[in-house]
Amino acid sequence: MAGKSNVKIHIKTEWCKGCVICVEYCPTDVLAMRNGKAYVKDITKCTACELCEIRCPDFAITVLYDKSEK
Amino acid sequence: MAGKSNVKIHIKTEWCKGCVICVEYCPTDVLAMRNGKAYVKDITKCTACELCEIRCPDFAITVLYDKSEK
Amino acid sequence: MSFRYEIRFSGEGGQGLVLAGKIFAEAAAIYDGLNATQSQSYGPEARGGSSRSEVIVSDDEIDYPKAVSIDLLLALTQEACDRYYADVKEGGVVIVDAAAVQTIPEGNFKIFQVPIIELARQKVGKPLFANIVALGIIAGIVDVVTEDALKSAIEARVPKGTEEINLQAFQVGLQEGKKYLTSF
Amino acid sequence: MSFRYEIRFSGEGGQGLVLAGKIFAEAAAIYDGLNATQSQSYGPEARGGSSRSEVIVSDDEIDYPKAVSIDLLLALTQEACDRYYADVKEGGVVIVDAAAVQTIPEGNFKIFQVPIIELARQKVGKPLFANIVALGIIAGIVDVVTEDALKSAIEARVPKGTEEINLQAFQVGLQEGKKYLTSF
Amino acid sequence: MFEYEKYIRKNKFPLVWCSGCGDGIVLKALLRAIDSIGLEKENVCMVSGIGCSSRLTGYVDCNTLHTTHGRAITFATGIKMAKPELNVIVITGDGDATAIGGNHYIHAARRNIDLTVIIFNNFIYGMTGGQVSPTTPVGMLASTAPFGNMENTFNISGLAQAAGASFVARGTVYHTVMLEKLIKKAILKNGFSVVEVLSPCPTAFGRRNKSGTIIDMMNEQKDNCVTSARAERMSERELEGKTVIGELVNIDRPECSKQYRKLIERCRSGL
Amino acid sequence: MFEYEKYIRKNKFPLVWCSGCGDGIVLKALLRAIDSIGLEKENVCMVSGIGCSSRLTGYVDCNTLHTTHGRAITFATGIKMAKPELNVIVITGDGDATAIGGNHYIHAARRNIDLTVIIFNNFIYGMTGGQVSPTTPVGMLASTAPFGNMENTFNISGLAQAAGASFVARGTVYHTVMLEKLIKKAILKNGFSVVEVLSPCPTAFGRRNKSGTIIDMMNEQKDNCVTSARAERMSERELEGKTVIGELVNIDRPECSKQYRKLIERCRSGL
Amino acid sequence: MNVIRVMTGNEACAEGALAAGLSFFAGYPITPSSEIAEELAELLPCAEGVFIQMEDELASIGAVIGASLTGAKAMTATSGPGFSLMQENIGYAIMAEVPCVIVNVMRGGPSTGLPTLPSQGDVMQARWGTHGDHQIIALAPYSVIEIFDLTIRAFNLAEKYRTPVILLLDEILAHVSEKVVLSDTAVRVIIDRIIPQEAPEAYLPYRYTQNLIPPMAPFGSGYRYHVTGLAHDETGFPTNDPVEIEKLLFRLQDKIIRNRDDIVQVEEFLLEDAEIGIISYGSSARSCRHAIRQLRAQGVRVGMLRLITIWPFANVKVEKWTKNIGKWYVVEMNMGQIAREVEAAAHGDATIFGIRQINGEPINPEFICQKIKDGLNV
Amino acid sequence: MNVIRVMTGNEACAEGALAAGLSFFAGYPITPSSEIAEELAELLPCAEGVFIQMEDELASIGAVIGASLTGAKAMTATSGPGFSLMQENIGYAIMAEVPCVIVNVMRGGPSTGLPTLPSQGDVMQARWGTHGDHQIIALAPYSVIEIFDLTIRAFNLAEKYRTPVILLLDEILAHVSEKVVLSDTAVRVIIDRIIPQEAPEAYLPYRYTQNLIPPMAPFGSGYRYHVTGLAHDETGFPTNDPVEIEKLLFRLQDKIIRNRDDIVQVEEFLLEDAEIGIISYGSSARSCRHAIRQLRAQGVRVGMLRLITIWPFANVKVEKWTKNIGKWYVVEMNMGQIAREVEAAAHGDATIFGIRQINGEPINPEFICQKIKDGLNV
Ligand SMILES: Cc1ncc(C[n+]2csc(CCOP(=O)(O)OP(=O)(O)O)c2C)c(N)n1
Ligand SMILES: Cc1ncc(C[n+]2csc(CCOP(=O)(O)OP(=O)(O)O)c2C)c(N)n1
Ligand code: SF4
Ligand code: SF4
Ligand code: SF4
Ligand code: SF4
Ligand code: SF4
Ligand code: SF4
Ligand SMILES: [Mg+2]
Ligand SMILES: [Mg+2]
Repeated sequence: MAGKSNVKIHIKTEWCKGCVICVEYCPTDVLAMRNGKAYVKDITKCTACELCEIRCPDFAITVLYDKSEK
Repeated sequence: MAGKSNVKIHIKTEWCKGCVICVEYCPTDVLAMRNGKAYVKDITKCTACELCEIRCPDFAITVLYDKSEK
Repeated sequence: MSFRYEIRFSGEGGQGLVLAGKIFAEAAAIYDGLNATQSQSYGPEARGGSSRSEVIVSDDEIDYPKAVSIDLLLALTQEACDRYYADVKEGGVVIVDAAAVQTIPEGNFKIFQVPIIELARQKVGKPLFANIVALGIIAGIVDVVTEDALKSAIEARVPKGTEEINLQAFQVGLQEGKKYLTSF
Repeated sequence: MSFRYEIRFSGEGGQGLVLAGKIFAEAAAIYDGLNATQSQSYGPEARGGSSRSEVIVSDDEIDYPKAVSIDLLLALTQEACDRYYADVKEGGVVIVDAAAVQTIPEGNFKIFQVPIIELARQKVGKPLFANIVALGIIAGIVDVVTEDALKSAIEARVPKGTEEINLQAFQVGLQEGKKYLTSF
Repeated sequence: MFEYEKYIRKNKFPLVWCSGCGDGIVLKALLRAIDSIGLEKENVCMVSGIGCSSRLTGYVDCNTLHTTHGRAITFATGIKMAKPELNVIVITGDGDATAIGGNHYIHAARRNIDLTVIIFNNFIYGMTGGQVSPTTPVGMLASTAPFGNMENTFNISGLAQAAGASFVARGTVYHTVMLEKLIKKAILKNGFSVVEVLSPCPTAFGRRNKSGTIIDMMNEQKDNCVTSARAERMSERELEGKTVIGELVNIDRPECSKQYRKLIERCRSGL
Repeated sequence: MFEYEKYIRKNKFPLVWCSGCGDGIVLKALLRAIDSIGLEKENVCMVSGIGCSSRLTGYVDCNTLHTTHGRAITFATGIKMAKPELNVIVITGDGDATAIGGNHYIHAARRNIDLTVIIFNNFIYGMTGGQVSPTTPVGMLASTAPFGNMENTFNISGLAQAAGASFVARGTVYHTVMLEKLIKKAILKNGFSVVEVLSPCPTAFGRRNKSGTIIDMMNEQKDNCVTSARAERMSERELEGKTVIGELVNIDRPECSKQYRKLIERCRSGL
Repeated sequence: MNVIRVMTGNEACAEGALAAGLSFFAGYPITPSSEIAEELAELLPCAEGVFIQMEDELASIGAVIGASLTGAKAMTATSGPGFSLMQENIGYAIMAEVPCVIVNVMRGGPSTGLPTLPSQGDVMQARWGTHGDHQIIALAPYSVIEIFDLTIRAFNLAEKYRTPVILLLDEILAHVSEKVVLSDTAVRVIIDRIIPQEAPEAYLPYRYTQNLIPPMAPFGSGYRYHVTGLAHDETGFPTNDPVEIEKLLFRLQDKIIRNRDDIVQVEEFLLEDAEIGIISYGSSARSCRHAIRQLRAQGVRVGMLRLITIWPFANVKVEKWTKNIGKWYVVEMNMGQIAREVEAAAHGDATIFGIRQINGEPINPEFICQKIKDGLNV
Repeated sequence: MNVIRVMTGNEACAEGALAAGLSFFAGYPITPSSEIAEELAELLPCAEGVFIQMEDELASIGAVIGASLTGAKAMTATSGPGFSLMQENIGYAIMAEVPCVIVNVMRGGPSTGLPTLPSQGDVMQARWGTHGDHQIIALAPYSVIEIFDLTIRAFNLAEKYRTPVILLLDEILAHVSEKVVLSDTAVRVIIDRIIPQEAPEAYLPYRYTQNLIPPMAPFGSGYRYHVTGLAHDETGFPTNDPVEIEKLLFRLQDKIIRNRDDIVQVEEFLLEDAEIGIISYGSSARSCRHAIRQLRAQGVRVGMLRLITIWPFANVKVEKWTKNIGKWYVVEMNMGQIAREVEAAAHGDATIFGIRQINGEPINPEFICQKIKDGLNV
């Protein structure tokens, strides 16, 4: 599945507790872990589905994109 | 209905509080009230059904009879 | 010195003795401009059993609101009479129901045997009014609170619609009481 | 006079510092015949956050069981180091994880930068064993409790089946520590 | 004639309750049930809270415990767990069991501990003079509901069932013989058992609500109750306004004190 | 992207909860639900008890009240009765709501007072380090159930229903979108509403019970839950071992605070 | 205009509360306090206030605190067993500084004790019943009219000092009917809580103001803040910082202690020329007045320091008077709870005797006279 | 044989209870007491005893009293908030004379306060927390081994005097690990309750025996009797007779007070030659010992009267020592709860200073030294 253009994922590492939930439930394998924190491995695959944002317990992920494009 | 012979009704007036339950629920009108206490008006009608005894809240009525006769 | 008059209404639960006490206290306090307290005691068991209600009337502040030496005892049952007569002070007044109290206590007090309950039944219609009849009797016998004050207090306290019959009960008592008139 | 030696193990929740403290205390108390107390402090928030565990060893009764002037501080995180180094007494010992603690505190104490977590990872297999490695390092550097006592305490305390690997971790630390050998 | 004297503390009589109070009728049914099972008085322990109904324990010649308001079930739980061989019967009122004691009630049901709880439901706080209770029907008067109760009520039996009770039944003082049988079944049941008894309070409830005499109140029970057996064959509409009496729940689940004995066994045998 | 920042107290972050604790996911669903209704923060009052989950109130920028263990519903009742125009949301744990707070839970349901109670059910006492709770499944380990829990458990939702709640639902942190919708419905419902959220505790429950990571625990939710809609079409046997999620009860009954306002009206107009 | 009425203490308490502005009552019935609830069940809805009977006392005090946080003047009433159950949340109200009034109509204890009989056995419990260090205000009226007045005062103090205030009645006062003269025109002092003047953004709910009492914003008035029973800083959020903890706990103490002069009231009854002093309170003080009049008629110069405020204790007055008069009797319906306090405050300056009665009977004035006369001969 | 172990105070409490014969524990978790329950959850079933976690603290103390009535030695453990909730039924246990042990591991209060931090703020609550006049026994150990010993003693006193006994620990003692030497062979005194010797028909459950403590028959042992929290006579049935009430309440008081000598324990630490005295207890006393050693090393002659029994208060000892030494410091982690008692007991014979700390930190010995040294210069 091709990702959306214009998507940005912002990860607030100070708040991330490394639970891996976002990584696990991202349908397109965009995210990964490094030093106990989540990071964006490959933004191009991101569909802006927001599943990572919605399930991150620590308010550490924000999915930013231009809604008009959706 | 004819009563049983050999029936005795004992009313402990010190315990009777005059609630009238026994009088009301005696099927054969054996009991009545006098000076706020129950008394045996007509023992001959008594069938020894024990309904008065079983419902007297104050343990004031005892129905005595020879069971062998029943 | 100021006066302090102590009345104990006694009998059994359901005879309206607390109400009688309250009416007496209100008569004194509201309509006669005196001070008054009324209190009752609860038996060990909340339900039924003997009941007592005390009124203290005074023209001064009433500190201790319980009876210390009783001026007037009303007893509507034998049990109440037996239990309380000893607290009546010398020269006090004891009013008993003539039918209910058969054993008359002995002591240094005036005793009045009045068929209170019977009067209520016969002349007012229901033994239930014995408490108001008793108020009348007391008003007739002793002069602590005015008749008018008692009437006003009765009118104000009894359930709406029953004022007439209660006032009648009071009158019945009053007339009976006056027969035994004494002075305060 | 009697001696009193105070050690504070510090780092973050999950690094097993309370266990390390308990093992140290048991080594001293049960196997070396000394007195020892161990205590820990809970952060404002129960979950995560910094963690500290204190051991006091003495040949006399230990009255006050909390550190008053620390002889040895172990710090496995920068935060813990920053927070606690000031409590170390003059001439005391500070052992920090070489990787985690980048900003080295200054003060009148001996400081040892040891790659504790790295040693645990590389030579024992898991960073989890850093606490036991640290016990070895301490045993190597200071002479408060005997090696044998620590080994016995480790054997008795760690989960069944993990005795071997824990003792190995201790040895790894011990050897490293001895490089820095000092005298007590 | 039943020999009540065998089970009562005669010197404490006459009973403290008002004339016509239903509680004495329940007491008698309870004694007959105990007798019919053949329980030894030594092995019966009755635990009550505070309230008119809770004064019952003073009259029964067994191990009796009059506790604090709402807590009878907690004391009973301690007794049963510590000495499971005792038959523990809890005597409680609607307020005692379901207002202040509601939590213990549902937790004992959840644990399914082998207690028999007899709730004297008079729809009011009798002892304290007629305040509203969680079972006072909507619209009825109480000293603290002078404009009529406007709070919804508990279904005492339904609550026990939802919480996990093994046996639940409802009886009335009119249906005295049935009551005895329900209590008997409840005592015999291995698990948490409840018998809710509708026991009229002519004084604190009846007088204020113009329910008439105790006879009127008992007649109302006669006219208004249907047995659970019959209720099953009735439609929702037919059941409206009716009170279902009889056995309501009877299921088997692991019992708490026995489960614990098993654990002790397990520990003892080192498993 | 949802603007959580509008509703949170950012300077209190990061959250106190453990890595992977489900509670943060519930918090987010709750904020979205509030936003979607369009509630003003001034008019929202969140009341919690004591427990990990109850720390939630500290993070939400509205009127927040962190009370005592088990009593949140009582404080909330006072708030709602005194100021019915506030939207009162209770945040509570399985222990807080159903162990120590069980009585208030059933009474608020009985009164049908318009509170929204969100129960964070992690099947354990998280805050105090993993003691057994009334919802800990039989056989599971807890620090005070070292041989496995042997007490029967509460059905939190069933209890609310039996006590008289208007709206009852169950959600999980895995089913995040559904959770938001259930919370929204609960808030909008005029009456006592409960949302039981299965919110895994990887620390105090998971570790001891070898439940794996939070991912394993959430996957278990994914695999094991069926919606109430689907459950209706399933047999008892098919449902065994499954957890039903979604809306469970939705009925209309008189609401307590509004009934009281009516009484005030009645008194005012002298009727 | 004056209205003359005969009313009971419990009625006076209910009416006093309404006069003070009560708009929320939550309670659970218990003898001998139930009539307060019963009165208010009838009167509150007509005054647009809320009456609710809760499932127990734990819930009652919880609801009262919740209601108070919305700005309502809130009260509950109970007796010993219920008062014990309220202790945890009384501590919460102290810690979170939520004004409310708790009436405890004392009956005989311990435990279920003597439900229908009077006592003054909960005086020390009122001071120390909840866990942790704290201060409390407790008042003890001695007549029906004083119940009316002190109920108003209890609300005033609660609102002024942001704290729960305990009103200690006893069974005698609760149930005695007495003449009261209520004036319509007399200006009654009614104190309301201070609400914040600053903008919501600037509001610190537990600010260290000069007078130690932070203004309190009602929930729902636009000030969004956090309230907790945990130790907290000025913002209201939890803290474990020793400095903040100490600041908080000292402020909670000092806001009461530094205002002792405002809070503590006593009545000095015929003390000026007295050679023997009595300390008493509540209905026992009535027995004492009766006894004092009698003793004075017999030439014994007795006077009384009557405690109107029980807590904080009237140390200053007691110290002063025990320096002046060497012999004191502390008269109370308990085993000497206030006598202990007097002992401590007297620092050995006077001899203190207790006249105690715990048998469920009111203290007979004669008994007091006798004790004091017996003491004259020694 | 001696067994040397390192254990925490909470562990020592659990093991001490088992050594005393504990066979029933009911509790509800709360920091910092939970480990007592956790230990016993594991150990009790193996000792054929019962552990049950109840739904709350009200239920816990209820179950404990119920179990004790069957003859079990029963205990519960809690901390401040839970202790507040138990107050009603503690009064019941006092009134009905049911032996049991209640452990309160003190943490910072009031209210939820400081759940993980130590304090000694519940000392007065232990004395006065429940309604009505009563006496209580409370013990305060200061080391892990003393926790073990005093837990046994708490059971012994409870059983001997048919009364609840409160064991006051604090967060420091609960969680500190310390070396303890347990002797297998040393004879431990274990006291069991006296059971009736007479036939069931002759049994009076509340008989006025010479020693004031009626023998107690376990439920189910053939003695059928009635237990109530109402005032009762010797038969155990309720009474409103003033004479009987007074007899009962005085017996309940006297059985404790007349046995003060048996119950009250203190440790006199370096007092003989002291010029300055310290009074302290629990973990604060450890800070004091540390400080005393330090001060003595500097030539300051300080000693300590350590309270082991907190209630009944060690009046006699305090009176004696405050006559001998003129300057006293009362050191405690609260706002001076025991200092007040010392003040009252000293009758002005000595000057009493409080050294108090309420910020959640243990009292640093250095702080004590400083305060005392500061005092030397004035
Ligand atoms: C803690 C506590 N709160 C309140 C009371 C007062 N009280 C005694 S009995 C009772 C209610 C009794 O009602 P219920 O349980 O229905 O019993 P009933 O008298 O109707 O049989 C109350 C509120 C008390 N004794 N203890
Ligand atoms: C009266 C009282 N008893 C006990 C406690 C200790 N305590 C705090 S939170 C808690 C249980 C929390 O469990 P739960 O409600 O399920 O919340 P969770 O932490 O799991 O979210 C307990 C027992 C307390 N604070 N107050
Ligand atoms: S928005 Fe969806 S696709 Fe993109 S990173 Fe998040 S979960 Fe993956
Ligand atoms: S879900 Fe959130 S907290 Fe967890 S790893 Fe991803 S960003 Fe970090
Ligand atoms: S036994 Fe039956 S018939 Fe005889 S008096 Fe009693 S009720 Fe009537
Ligand atoms: S039922 Fe019993 S108490 Fe009632 S009138 Fe008959 S005998 Fe008397
Ligand atoms: S008040 Fe009601 S419940 Fe109580 S004894 Fe009287 S009739 Fe029975
Ligand atoms: S202990 Fe459990 S419930 Fe508490 S924060 Fe951690 S994961 Fe969440
Ligand atoms: Mg009832
Ligand atoms: Mg939980």
